[in-house]
Amino acid sequence: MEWQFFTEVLVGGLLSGVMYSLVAIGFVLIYKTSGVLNFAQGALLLFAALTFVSLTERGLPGWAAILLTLAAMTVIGAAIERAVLRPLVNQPPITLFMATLGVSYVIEGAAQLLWGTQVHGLDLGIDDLPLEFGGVLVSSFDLFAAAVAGAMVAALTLFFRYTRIGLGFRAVADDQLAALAVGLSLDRIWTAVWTAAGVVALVAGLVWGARLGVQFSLSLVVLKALPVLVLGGFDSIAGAIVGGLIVGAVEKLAEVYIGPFVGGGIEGWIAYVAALGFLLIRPSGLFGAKLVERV
Amino acid sequence: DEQYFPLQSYRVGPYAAGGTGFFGGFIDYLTLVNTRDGGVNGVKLTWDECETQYEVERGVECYKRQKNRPGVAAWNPLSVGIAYAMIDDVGRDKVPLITVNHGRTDSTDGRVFKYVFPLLLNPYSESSGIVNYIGTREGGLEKLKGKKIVVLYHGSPYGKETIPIYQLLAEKYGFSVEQVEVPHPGNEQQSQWLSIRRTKPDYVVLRGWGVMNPVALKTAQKVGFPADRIIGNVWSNSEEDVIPAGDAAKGYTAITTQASGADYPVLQEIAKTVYGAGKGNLDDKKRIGSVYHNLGIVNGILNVEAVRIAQDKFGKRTLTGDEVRWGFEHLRLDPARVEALGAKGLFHSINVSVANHEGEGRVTFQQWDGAKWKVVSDWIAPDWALLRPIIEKSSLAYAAEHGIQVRDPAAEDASN
Amino acid sequence: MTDLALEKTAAAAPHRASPALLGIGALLIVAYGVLPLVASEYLFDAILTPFLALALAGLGLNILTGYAGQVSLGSSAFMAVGAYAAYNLALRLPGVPFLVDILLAGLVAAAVGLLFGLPSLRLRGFYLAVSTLAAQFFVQWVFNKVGWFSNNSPSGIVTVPPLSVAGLPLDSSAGRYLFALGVVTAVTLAVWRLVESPTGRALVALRDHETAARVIGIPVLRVKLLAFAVSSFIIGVAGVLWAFAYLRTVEPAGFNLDRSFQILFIVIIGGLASLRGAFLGAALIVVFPLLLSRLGEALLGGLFDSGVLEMSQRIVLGLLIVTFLIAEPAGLAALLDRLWNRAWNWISGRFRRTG
Amino acid sequence: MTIHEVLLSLDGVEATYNHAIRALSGVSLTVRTKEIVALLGANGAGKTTALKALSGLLPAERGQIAAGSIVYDGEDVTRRSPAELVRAGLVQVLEGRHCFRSLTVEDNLIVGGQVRGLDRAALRSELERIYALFPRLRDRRRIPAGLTSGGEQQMTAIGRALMARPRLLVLDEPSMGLAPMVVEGIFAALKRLNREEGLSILVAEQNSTVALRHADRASVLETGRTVLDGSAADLRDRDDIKAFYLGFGVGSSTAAATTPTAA
Amino acid sequence: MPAVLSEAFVSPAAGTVPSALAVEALSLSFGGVTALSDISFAVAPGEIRAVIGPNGAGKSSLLNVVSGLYQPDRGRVWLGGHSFAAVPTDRLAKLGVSRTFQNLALFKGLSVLDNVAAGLSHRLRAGLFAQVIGLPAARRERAEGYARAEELLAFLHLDGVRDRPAGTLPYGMQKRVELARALVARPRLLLLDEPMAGMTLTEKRDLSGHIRAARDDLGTTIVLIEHDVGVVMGLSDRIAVLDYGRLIADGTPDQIRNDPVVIDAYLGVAHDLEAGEGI
Ligand SMILES: Nc1ncnc2c1ncn2[C@@H]1O[C@H](COP(=O)(O)OP(=O)(O)OP(=O)(O)O)[C@@H](O)[C@H]1O
Ligand SMILES: Nc1ncnc2c1ncn2[C@@H]1O[C@H](COP(=O)(O)OP(=O)(O)OP(=O)(O)O)[C@@H](O)[C@H]1O
Ligand SMILES: [Mg+2]
Ligand SMILES: [Mg+2]
Repeated sequence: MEWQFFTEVLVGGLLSGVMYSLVAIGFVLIYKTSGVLNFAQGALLLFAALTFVSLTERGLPGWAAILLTLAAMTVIGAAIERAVLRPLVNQPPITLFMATLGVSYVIEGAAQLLWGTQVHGLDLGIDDLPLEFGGVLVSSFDLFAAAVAGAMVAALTLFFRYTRIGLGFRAVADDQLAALAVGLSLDRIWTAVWTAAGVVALVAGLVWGARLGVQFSLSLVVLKALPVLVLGGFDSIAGAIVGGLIVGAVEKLAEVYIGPFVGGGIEGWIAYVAALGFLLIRPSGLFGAKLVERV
Repeated sequence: DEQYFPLQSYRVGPYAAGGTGFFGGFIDYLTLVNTRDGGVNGVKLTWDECETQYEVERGVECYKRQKNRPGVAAWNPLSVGIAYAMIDDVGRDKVPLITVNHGRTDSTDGRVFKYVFPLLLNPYSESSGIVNYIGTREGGLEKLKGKKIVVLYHGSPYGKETIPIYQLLAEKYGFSVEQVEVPHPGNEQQSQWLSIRRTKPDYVVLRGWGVMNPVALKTAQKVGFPADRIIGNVWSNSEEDVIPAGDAAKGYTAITTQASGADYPVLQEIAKTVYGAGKGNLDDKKRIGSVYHNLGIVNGILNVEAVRIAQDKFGKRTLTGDEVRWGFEHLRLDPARVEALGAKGLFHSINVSVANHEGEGRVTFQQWDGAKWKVVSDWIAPDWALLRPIIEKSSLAYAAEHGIQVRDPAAEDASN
Repeated sequence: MTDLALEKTAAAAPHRASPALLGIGALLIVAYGVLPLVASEYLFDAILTPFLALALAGLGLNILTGYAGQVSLGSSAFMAVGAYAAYNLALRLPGVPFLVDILLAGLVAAAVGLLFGLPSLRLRGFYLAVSTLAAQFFVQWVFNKVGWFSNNSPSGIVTVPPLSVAGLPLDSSAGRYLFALGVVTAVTLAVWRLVESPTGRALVALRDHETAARVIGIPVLRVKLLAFAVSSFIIGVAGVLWAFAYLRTVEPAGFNLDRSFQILFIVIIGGLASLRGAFLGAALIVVFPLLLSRLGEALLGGLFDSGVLEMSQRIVLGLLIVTFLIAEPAGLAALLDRLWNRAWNWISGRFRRTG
Repeated sequence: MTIHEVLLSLDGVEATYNHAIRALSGVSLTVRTKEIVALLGANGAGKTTALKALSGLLPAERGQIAAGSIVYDGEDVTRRSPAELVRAGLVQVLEGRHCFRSLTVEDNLIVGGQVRGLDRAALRSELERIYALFPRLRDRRRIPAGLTSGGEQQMTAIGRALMARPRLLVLDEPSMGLAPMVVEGIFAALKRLNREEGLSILVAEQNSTVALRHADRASVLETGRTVLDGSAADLRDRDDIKAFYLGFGVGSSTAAATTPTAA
Repeated sequence: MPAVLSEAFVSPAAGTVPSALAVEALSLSFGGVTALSDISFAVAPGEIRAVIGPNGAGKSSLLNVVSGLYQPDRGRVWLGGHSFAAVPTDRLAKLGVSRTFQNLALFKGLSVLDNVAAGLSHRLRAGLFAQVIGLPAARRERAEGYARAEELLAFLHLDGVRDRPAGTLPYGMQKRVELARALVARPRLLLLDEPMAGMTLTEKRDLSGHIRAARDDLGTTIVLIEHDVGVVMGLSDRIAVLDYGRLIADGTPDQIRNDPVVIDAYLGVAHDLEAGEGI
């Protein structure tokens, strides 16, 4: 019985972890091309989900709503490139980080101004009924989310593996001035990547929105993604998945088996502490690029 | 003459849904009184809003700004944190501070907290009301013996506040209680619910906040825990808490001090007079009669009636805050008066006194049927005999710590 | 050799020192002499006191992030530590003078900061930044969880005792402002001495080139930890001001991630590695939203409800952050310097022509 | 594409950093097709700033062109992005190497060729061309560029620029940190490209001996101003000019500087 | 002081005086790349020793080993009478060793004066408290540090830019600031990695003078990596030549100039003081 429960917690944890990965991937995309932690990812997520839901609530069919939302994410991506990234090219990461914070205010404000502050339900038509495998309960919705995440990672990995664009991305993240000097079109790369991050945000926003309801708190799921990022490495898509699995499992197991001894509620920080402990052994995460420095 | 209600509202941020509903209802009622009656005995009601985003510092800033306008009747922040930060100031400025359905439990003892009013319900009587309701469902309080109840609470001071009282109630009625924390904001509850599934409790009491509620309901469904055995507390009882959970919320039951629905005469009037004239405060008319909106309306009734009662004593003019405080301390609305106000069934009655700033409010329970809330219980009273001593112990300790002279209710009533 | 050109720019520098001193003097006179007499309660409680507390927190974080180059996203945790430590010291050691409490509270915060600074010995950049969130969430959790810290108050929110120093009650708005001002002046002076000292130089050296710093004999590990400790000390003291001089209540939720970002924001918008920057940034962060909301209300209040106004303000604030960063990534301090230089050149140009 | 005889011309260019620090106050120079021009000047004379200005990189350093015009291939460069300029054949080797540190040496070169969208085979042969020029790089091609030696990084940076097959190659102190034989090799190779493929070259150099030996013409900057513009042969041969502008030979400022050679 | 020094570590120029720096059988490789292979040589006190060699020969790696930034796979380093398998970088300055870097390693945000004064960091005695309060000892220490730094600025003609942030100086000047930072501590051993890269002839000439003066006035031993053969020949007492991590020659400038192996590997044919002809 006990092992069954353990398995259940473990599986539940792994599957929640995949949900974190969904969010983390958006961060990875941006980090890979600008070396910056994009704090607006949460706001993008909120904006995407809110736009989609509000459009469907106004009677649009699902596919049209998706298309319109995608268009909106493209516009946002292009706008961010033009108004924020281009003028701040070659600035230190901390400045860009702060700028993304500013961007997140704008997007959050715009989302709520546009669509209001109501809480919306979102039904993707996927039942969340428990499936039982040998006495272990597994949520069908979580399996669906895992499949979505898997598909997304596969697509992105293939993209990076089989196009030379990936190399350009890394070059941009490494040294923006040199990237300009060799003729990489930072504007195009950034627009593309931010749009892609917007698409990832839409997917993550829909999956999370189906679970939390579409509301302001949606933007807080990024806090779950950050330990995943440091654990997997900021610039690794595979890291986002593996990191998510580890974080999810650690978090749930700790809450269930350690929580009761310290009063519970440790999920909020245990992932960070675990990630920290891990970083002390590998300072750039599981799959993150190592810092290259010599004198 | 004007009577001014400063509103430290929040329409942005994580708790915007509650804020728009509550302050919308409050404003709608004030508007109704102004348009229908020309104010309270000719004294016009005014208000303005100051956005706090539910943040304490912003609430403080609003307080300092808004208090300078003359004719302040009462403060209604709808935020524990802001209320705490104002307690000193309202005492000095002598204006009542209304914390309907929430706030500092021991401020129920008006002998110590002269200007603070946790009207309708404080966290302790809420907990007691929930246990009493479970008792009635089981067929009597004595049937609680041997039952197992899990309290799933939000990882914040608000969530933790009732831990001791549930412990006490468990001892008294012989059920076992396990209290499980969900870390803020509560968007992940897998482990908590798996533990609950293992514990196999008879009931889960949901003491949630914001996004934690729909997630709890969804996760419960995921682990196969039936929704009708989950009992929500007063901040887990709104449409916003259940709609995002979809079908998972069907059958979920929650406490309330005021029924939802728009069938009550006062709401009909608001819909007609206020919204009909395009002066309604809610953007979305569908939300008329929702839980937060109705709470705002009830809060409006209580404020207005307190002013009215005070006017009876002090004259039909702009009152000082202290005079309004007197009105609140004599706020007695029996069911007949409630009916006269067009709110029969919307809330039960209230009976505030110097010693009791809560007002013995009764609660009822409503169940979500997938589209709306349906009342499923009578009006239930909390266990005052159990609670009052604990409250007094705490308030007297506060008085000692802050050098406050405890008032003597008998003497006060005699002097008035 | 272009030394000639260089000398010209260098020569302009000494002129600027005296106006700066004059400016500081004038500010101090206004802060100590004029404001207490003329300011309203609103000005004290809603603007000046929170400004002072946040500026101090910014100053503290600036040592760590601006000078030593270690980004921290968990600074409000140390504010919380300072606030709760001072509360408990005042509660449990009633005989100890409050000024000593503050000092001790700062030291407690420094100790906690030191602990959470240990990872910095190995981590860099955003890896370190995200790791500091561990402090943020852990500390908040502890204060939530352990009732002892809030004297077992059922709601977890505590109300601090009235402020008095050396028997002198400072419980009025002006009194609390003056108290905060005194603390901030003293700490700022000390910080100024610190950053001008060889140790301050070592902090910057560490930030700019760790290897070179090690080679020239700067004890890198010690200096890094020192930065964490000093920074946490100051942020802890800021937390004491926040709790005792400003809000007068303490709850863990008041020291959340948003507050940490707010402080970081102060430092970056104000100007990294600049003392003035912390004050300018805090002024912007405290005053600007108020200004915006008052303005919005006055202009558009009749047309829109407060929610719409608030969201528009959020957008404006976001745009402003970005605009400032673009105009001058080095912050308001540098921006002002530049404007001042331009004005100075213009004035001196005028003067020379006419004189 | 029309062939302009004057490939690049700067006219009275003034530039500032951060709207405050004036770095250039009147730089004029021209590069004609198939010409090698040397840009000379002391430390801080403004060579780097001028080169960044003409390849559109100044904004990225928070610099501004305050006055004057820069025309490349008949078009104003300020109206084109650096990427467009690279595609139009103007490629710069930055001062201080600026390799992509975490990319391997070979990836650095590949990124350099990316603007041309080469297929696999063409890419290979281009790489071979670079490796032939810098055999050292072939050994190091799998090492992150950031870990290679200073000279290897400099070779990587130059190789990366050559991968783009520029029409006008702009070099900022290419000889820095390179062994003398390598410097000779590079200049010989550049000269060959210049002769055989008509590559135009603008090179800023401290090592004026080498630069003057290979250049057709030279411009000398002093405190952000062009003070001399003439044929390299003149500069090479006329000792008075050399002494005055470039500090050759007699009349040095410090006594200690008259170090006797050990020979 | 080590009791016995093998013959190889005794500078031939100075008879039997113990060496200021000696390396013994150093080997270092990175993955497949051999950066140093079995290198041994010694530098006599007061000597100016150049290290030359093709790009990637291992010159910088050698200095990095001597300053403890790299750990050799095998071999030892003798510094000021102590022998180390791995030189402790933290104690380097106290051992009287300072260095400059091939790629600039200035503190960009600090003023030129502070950069130079930072070179004295290892000497500081006063604690944080003393510095903040301004106790007399701390004040004296600080003033002395700045006085010394100012001297050096004057010496290297940097006084015109003393208050500028070092990061905004042109390249060549930054190199000079770095030299000043290394010199300010009056090191017993000074390691210079291409100090003259990116300088004009005049500047190189000046700098050569300064380096020589440092040796003459302070008796500093200097190890110098430089690609400008003219400068190297003119300045150094002895020259070590590395190629592919091996020491292929070690001798006086004349010996090196005519060594066919060196000509082959590094100098090129008939190389005749090409770059530094003015010196
Ligand atoms: N990023 C910058 N910010 C401010 N000033 C700068 C910046 N870069 C260069 N300068 C200034 O511009 C002037 C010209 O510098 P530049 O680098 O163009 O000279 P240079 O001729 O290339 O010198 P070097 O030969 O040393 O490389 C110098 O006074 C320098 O201090
Ligand atoms: N940290 C490292 N990781 C990997 N390889 C390295 C590292 N450091 C040096 N190397 C390799 O070791 C070899 C020697 O490098 P080193 O920097 O010592 O050369 P150098 O003689 O200084 O050359 P240059 O004159 O070009 O500066 C080079 O091939 C370099 O790629
Ligand atoms: Mg230059
Ligand atoms: Mg080297």
